[in-house]
Amino acid sequence: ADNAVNATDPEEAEETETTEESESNEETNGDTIKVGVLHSLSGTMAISETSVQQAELLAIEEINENGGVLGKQLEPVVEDGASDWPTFAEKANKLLQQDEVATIFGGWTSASRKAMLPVVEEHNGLLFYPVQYEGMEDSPNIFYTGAAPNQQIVPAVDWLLENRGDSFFLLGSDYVFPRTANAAIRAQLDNEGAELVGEEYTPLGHTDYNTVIAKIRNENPDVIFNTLNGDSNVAFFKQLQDAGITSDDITVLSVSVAEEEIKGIGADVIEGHLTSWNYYQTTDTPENEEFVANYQAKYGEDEVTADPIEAGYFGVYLWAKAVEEAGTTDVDEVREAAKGISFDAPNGTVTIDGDNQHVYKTVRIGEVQSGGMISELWHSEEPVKPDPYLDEYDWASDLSESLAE
Amino acid sequence: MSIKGLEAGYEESMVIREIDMEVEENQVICVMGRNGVGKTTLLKTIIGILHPKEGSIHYQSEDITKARSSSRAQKGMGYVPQGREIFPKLTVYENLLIGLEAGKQKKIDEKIYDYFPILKDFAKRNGGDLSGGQQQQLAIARALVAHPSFLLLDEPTEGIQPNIVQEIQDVIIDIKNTSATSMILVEQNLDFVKSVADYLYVIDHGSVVYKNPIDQVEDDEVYRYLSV
Amino acid sequence: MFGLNEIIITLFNGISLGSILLLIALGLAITFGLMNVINMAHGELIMVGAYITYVIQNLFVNYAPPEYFDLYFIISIPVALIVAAGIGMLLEVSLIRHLYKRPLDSLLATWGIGLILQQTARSIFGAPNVGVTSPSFLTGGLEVGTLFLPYSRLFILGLSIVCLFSIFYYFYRTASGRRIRAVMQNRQMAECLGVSTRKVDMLTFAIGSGFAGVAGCALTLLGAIGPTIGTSYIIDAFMVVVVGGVGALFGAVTGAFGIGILNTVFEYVTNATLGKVLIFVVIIAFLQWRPSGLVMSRSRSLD
Amino acid sequence: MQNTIYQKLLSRRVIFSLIFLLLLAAPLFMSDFRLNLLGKFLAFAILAIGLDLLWGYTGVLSLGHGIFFGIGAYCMAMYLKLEATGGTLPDFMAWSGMSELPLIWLPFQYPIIAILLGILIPAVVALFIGYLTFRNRISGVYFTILSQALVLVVVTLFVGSQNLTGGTSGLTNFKTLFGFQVNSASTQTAFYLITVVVLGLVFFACRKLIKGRFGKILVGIRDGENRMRFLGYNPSAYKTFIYTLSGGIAGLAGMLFVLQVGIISPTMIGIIPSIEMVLWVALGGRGTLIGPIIGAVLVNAAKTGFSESYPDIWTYFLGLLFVLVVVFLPKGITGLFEKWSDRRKKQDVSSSVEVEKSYS
Amino acid sequence: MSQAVLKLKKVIVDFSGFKAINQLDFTVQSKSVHFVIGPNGAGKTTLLDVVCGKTKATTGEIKLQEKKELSKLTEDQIVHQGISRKFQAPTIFHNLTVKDNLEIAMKQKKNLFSMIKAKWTNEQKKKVNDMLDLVGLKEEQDQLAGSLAHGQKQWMEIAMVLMQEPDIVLLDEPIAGMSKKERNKTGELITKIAKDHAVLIVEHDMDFVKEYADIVSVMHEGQLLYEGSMEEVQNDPTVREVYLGRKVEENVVN
Ligand SMILES: Nc1ncnc2c1ncn2[C@@H]1O[C@H](COP(=O)(O)OP(=O)(O)OP(=O)(O)O)[C@@H](O)[C@H]1O
Ligand SMILES: Nc1ncnc2c1ncn2[C@@H]1O[C@H](COP(=O)(O)OP(=O)(O)OP(=O)(O)O)[C@@H](O)[C@H]1O
Ligand SMILES: NC(N)=O
Ligand SMILES: [Mg+2]
Ligand SMILES: [Mg+2]
Repeated sequence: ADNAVNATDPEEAEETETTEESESNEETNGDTIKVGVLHSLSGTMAISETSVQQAELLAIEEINENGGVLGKQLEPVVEDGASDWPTFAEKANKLLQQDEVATIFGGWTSASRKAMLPVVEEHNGLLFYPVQYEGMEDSPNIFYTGAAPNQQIVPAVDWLLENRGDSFFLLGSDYVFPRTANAAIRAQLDNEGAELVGEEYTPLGHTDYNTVIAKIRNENPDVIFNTLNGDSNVAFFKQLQDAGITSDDITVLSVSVAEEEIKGIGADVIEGHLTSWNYYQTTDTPENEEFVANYQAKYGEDEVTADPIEAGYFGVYLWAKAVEEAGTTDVDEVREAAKGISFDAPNGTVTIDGDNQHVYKTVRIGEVQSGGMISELWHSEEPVKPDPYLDEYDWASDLSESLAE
Repeated sequence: MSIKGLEAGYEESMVIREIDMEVEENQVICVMGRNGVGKTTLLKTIIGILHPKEGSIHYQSEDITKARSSSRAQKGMGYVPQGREIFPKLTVYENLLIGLEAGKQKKIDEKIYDYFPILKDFAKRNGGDLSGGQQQQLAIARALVAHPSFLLLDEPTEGIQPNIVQEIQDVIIDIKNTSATSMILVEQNLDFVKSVADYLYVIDHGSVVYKNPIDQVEDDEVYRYLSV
Repeated sequence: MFGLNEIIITLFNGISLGSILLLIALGLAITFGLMNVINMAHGELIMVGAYITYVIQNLFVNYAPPEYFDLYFIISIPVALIVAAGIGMLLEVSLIRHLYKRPLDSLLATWGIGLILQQTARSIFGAPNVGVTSPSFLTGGLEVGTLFLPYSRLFILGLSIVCLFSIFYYFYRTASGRRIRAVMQNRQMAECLGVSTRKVDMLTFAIGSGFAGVAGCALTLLGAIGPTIGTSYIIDAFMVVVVGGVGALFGAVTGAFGIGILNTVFEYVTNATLGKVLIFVVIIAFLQWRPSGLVMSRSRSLD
Repeated sequence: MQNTIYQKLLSRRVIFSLIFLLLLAAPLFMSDFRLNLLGKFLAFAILAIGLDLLWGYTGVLSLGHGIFFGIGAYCMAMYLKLEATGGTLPDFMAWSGMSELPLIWLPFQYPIIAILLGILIPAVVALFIGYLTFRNRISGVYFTILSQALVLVVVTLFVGSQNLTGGTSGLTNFKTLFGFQVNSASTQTAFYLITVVVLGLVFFACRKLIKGRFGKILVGIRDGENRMRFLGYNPSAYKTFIYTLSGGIAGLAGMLFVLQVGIISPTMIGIIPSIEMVLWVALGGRGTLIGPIIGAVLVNAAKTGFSESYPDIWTYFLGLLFVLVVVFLPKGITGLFEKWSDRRKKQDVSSSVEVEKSYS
Repeated sequence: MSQAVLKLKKVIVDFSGFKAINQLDFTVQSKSVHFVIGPNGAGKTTLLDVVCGKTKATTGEIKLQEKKELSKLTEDQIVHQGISRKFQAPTIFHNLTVKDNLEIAMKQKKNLFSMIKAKWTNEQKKKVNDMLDLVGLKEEQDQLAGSLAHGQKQWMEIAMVLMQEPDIVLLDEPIAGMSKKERNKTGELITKIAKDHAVLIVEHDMDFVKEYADIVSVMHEGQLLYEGSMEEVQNDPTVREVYLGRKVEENVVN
């Protein structure tokens, strides 16, 4: 049936760019507004992304229970990105062209975001991307609800320098986020006069860290700044513990390990190590209490919440609020209306920065506890303005100059 | 053993048709026929590699038409295939031990080595490394170790040096004399056949065209069937 | 550049990696090496072993007194063996037996099985990784001078050796093992000699699968336990068998330790990415010299 | 007898032409999105033909065709990327601290060279690997597993050389080709039509190749490589040739893929897609040329269909599909057709001989 | 007899310690039917293997026409030197028709690029047809070779060997499994071939050897035990002891 509808409209792809066309699409959608939910439900990334998808579906459900958006119910269209970036592009295309969704919530890896970017730009769609990332991007069609580097990495390095020592070992998975993040960290350490004793990258999915650990042992750093992603974290922490290195010997600060990952690693293995995020399950706000309760009620008492889960969750609310504000789901109007919109998210108040479509967020550094929860050691005074290009930092000027091109 | 109205073949092509055959205890039946008339196919059907489309096979008054090869072997049937079918990466000794699977005894009868002395010399060598004739000897020995009560031999002298052909002939006669074993023997060599067989069948185009007790067999007649 | 200490620790790490490779490849050496079934679901059978360990751990947490907790791991090994063997047997009966004459097809079908098993794990245990706590007797390590040898690594080394010897003994010193080898070489003839090939096939595949389960159990000590755990190990396992020589158990041993040690050395002097590339170059070079693996089996037949 | 064969041929030709025309006409009745998907499937089909030459006809199973596909795709993508950044350095290079365009990117500024290299480089890589392996008579499962390990290494290398390849993210965000907007509907329709035409050309070229004596030699090599040596052939040369050819075809397919999908990344050239490629061939029916095309289109259509309808459990269906087809349709879908038409014709005994093929 | 076409000098073939061929000197004359007999495991098949390149000699030299050293060549190169081999067990292409089998066996340029362009010539068609007539497989020409009976396969393989128009034909037990009449036909064929070629045959059927042999070599334990005409061979006591046995003895007496 979808085919038939589209067949009558072969130039639809071009026409979606005009506002009138979008509005007429809306009418054909009747009493519901379709929204796309696009995460990896199979393949290696499913370990992380399914929970974010769950949170987004929870938000959609909550919004629907409260009367929906513009008086219409939201109708989630779920697709599987299958941990494969071309598939993300294909499915984003499908959601925008075939289902004509008002927005997409989705993605986890930077690669998946980069795959969807040209698609949402081409069809003037919207994407809410919920994960911390390396920055250096501000597409007008994407809202970034995870942390920009200055909301997670930069303050973490500052904090470590102040509290844990100044010899750093950088360990990351071999892809764009860790590499770019580490380029920034290098510049920052250089600026602070701190020492970089080693930098190692392992392929995604790498499982044997004996050799890396041997290198770490040789260098004996104060801090390991860990940008490993996914399964590798489990292997790394287990083998680090087996090697007799505890958090008392070397502090590991991770930026891609949250409560969910800790469950897979085993709390006793990673206990005492640090993380930097904007949200923890233990974050003390009334909104969070409700969020955790609702999430666990829906998905099980054993489930934990975590930063990307929360970012996926409040992303839906931010969009809904912007739509209400705009009075339409039209992309251009929603984008305009979204500027400066605030929402009391579980992690505190988040505000969309009109300049770059990232959000103001509070930075939090925490320590892993034996139960698998993270207890906050420090948090920023107030939500930090997102700065994806690290414009505010002198030491990053070289970096952002070459990147801004 | 009694075979009635047997029809078998590959896929849709029937190779043997309406074969009837009776084998009594301690009887040696010889099957002759030109190339490709279905002799091997007949033996394969009897041992159970092929399943007949029609007809029945009874062994020791039991219907085994549908039985698996292994259970036929357990019932005492031994098989020496054309092409030897040695286990190439088992040693000669292990090949013989597999031969024991079908029988009750646990040890290899030393008599085998009297029949085929090279098997003792080559006991530790891989079966696949033996020469063609050596493999043939091993194949016969492997069938004999289990003391089968019914033996199927498909051209056992193919590729064997003359004095060993002689020995195989002796072995067959010896088995016939010292045990109650029945045999079906496929052979090309009429002299050989005459020296061991009790009964001769000639097959052509998948059917029996000639059968006679061996003492009534006339060479010329047989040769006529064997030539075109 | 290298102190003695570094050499020894690298060697130990290499041997340790080798023992892991061996453990994951042993089952495959049976199903692939002996039976010629290219079992792409081998990794998922490893996954089964890992999840079994997780389940048994949870049973202990919930139902056993805490002082007995460490026992869960000891119990997990045989249970993983049996459950994985059971699944292997089921696979054999329902699927593999149709494919003995088509080894390359078995690759495709078992790939499908792998997909199904992965999705099943996702449905039962959820997509995120699950956590298994190592038993306390395997945390920490042996300190020899300045060296630190983790118990978990030593345990895996020991386990792989035990598995190796039991497999070797079984296949080369028992009648049942001999039957298996006979069937694998000439199924039809073995049948004609009174060997019940159906039973043997089932048993063999079950054994190979069972050892995958054991490997999965051991891997919980080292890494993530999730639906895709199998995919991270399967290629390595195949490489070990191929380098060793298909059908040669001892080849697998040399293959495993050879790859393990070289990989560690390469990774130490370069990095993980380059190490992987270098090891492959070495393998290609090696196969130039020994095209059918370390342990060549010459056969007289033409093809 | 002679007559019926002729008739069969004739009717086949008619069927092929009909399918071809139908494909050419598809833009008239399909939505842009679906057309784009079909175009992607047809690009896959091109690769599948080459893979089948290698596997179905020559008996060499490669689990590593993703890399040839990938190299072709990257060649095209490199040009598109340079075109999109319009003279400045692509963003990922800047992040990786490069200050000028690396040497190996330079040729890809020119579209024609990029297109040629997109076929040549994969072919040369295949030639090199093929020469090294086949010369030494590394064959059967050894080759298969080796080709799979090769994928692992190439992917690791691509991911690791982020400054050159864009790493895990791959290359995306393209703008123009020969001045046309690559993402516009009309350009995409053109790409689709080009894909159909290329598919047709590859199909007929391969058909010509295997219908003659050459094809019989390939079958000979598949069924008895050593025996062919004693007939005076050097199977290694033939295998290397076919491998190279199928590598080049895969590269061609990769280029068409990138044009239509707009992204290439290591996930598309890895182990999983490489195995899936083999599945297309198996499912369609190896040893026929039409089979791989049917397989590539059907498997991918099924994949898309399943995943759209059941996004969270679709891999069950895909897995089950593979299992069922391999077990119950060993000759794939075309085998089913053949059986069916055979049965209708009830041919004489000669054709009914089932010969066990052993590809290893 | 004319000059030697093939000469082996001090050839040793060693299978991890076991010398299947041990210091063998061996010569084949042109235009002769040369039989090799000897006990099972004497090394006859190995001799053929070494000549056609399937097995590499451990030491020693193998020379064709006094000049060409064969042991350095690959199997296919040896074929182009004019040596063709029929194996003990029929090895043919089951998935090709009888005619196809002959087509690819036929003497022609067999490198990659000639084959891509290859077309039937009238001459080639005739050759294949004649060969099909000769071995009596005319009716089966469009059948898949896999469906032939064992004996027919043997025939077809001989035909494949002859299609290569070799100078030296190596046959390993060509009449195994053939009936009397077919043996005779094979024998005649061999005699015909030997008019222009050398034929080296391994065989156990003494009647057959006796009828068609020009020269008989007896191998034993990897070495040449005796060489001469069949009559001489039969009368040699060692040959009788290790190989022939009493039956042939009787025959000879008769
Ligand atoms: N695997 C097979 N598939 C199809 N047909 C076969 C197969 N094996 C044999 N045949 C056919 O069956 C017929 C009988 O073959 P069989 O091997 O039984 O003959 P045979 O009498 O034993 O001949 P020989 O004396 O040559 O051994 C032959 O015409 C052959 O074409
Ligand atoms: N690859 C191998 N490894 C070990 N031994 C081998 C190998 N090939 C052959 N042999 C041995 O070499 C000897 C000679 O074998 P060959 O096949 O040449 O004998 P043959 O004269 O052809 O015998 P037959 O008449 O039985 O065919 C045999 O004893 C055999 O066991
Ligand atoms: N954006 C990340 N974590 O890839
Ligand atoms: Mg026969
Ligand atoms: Mg021989």
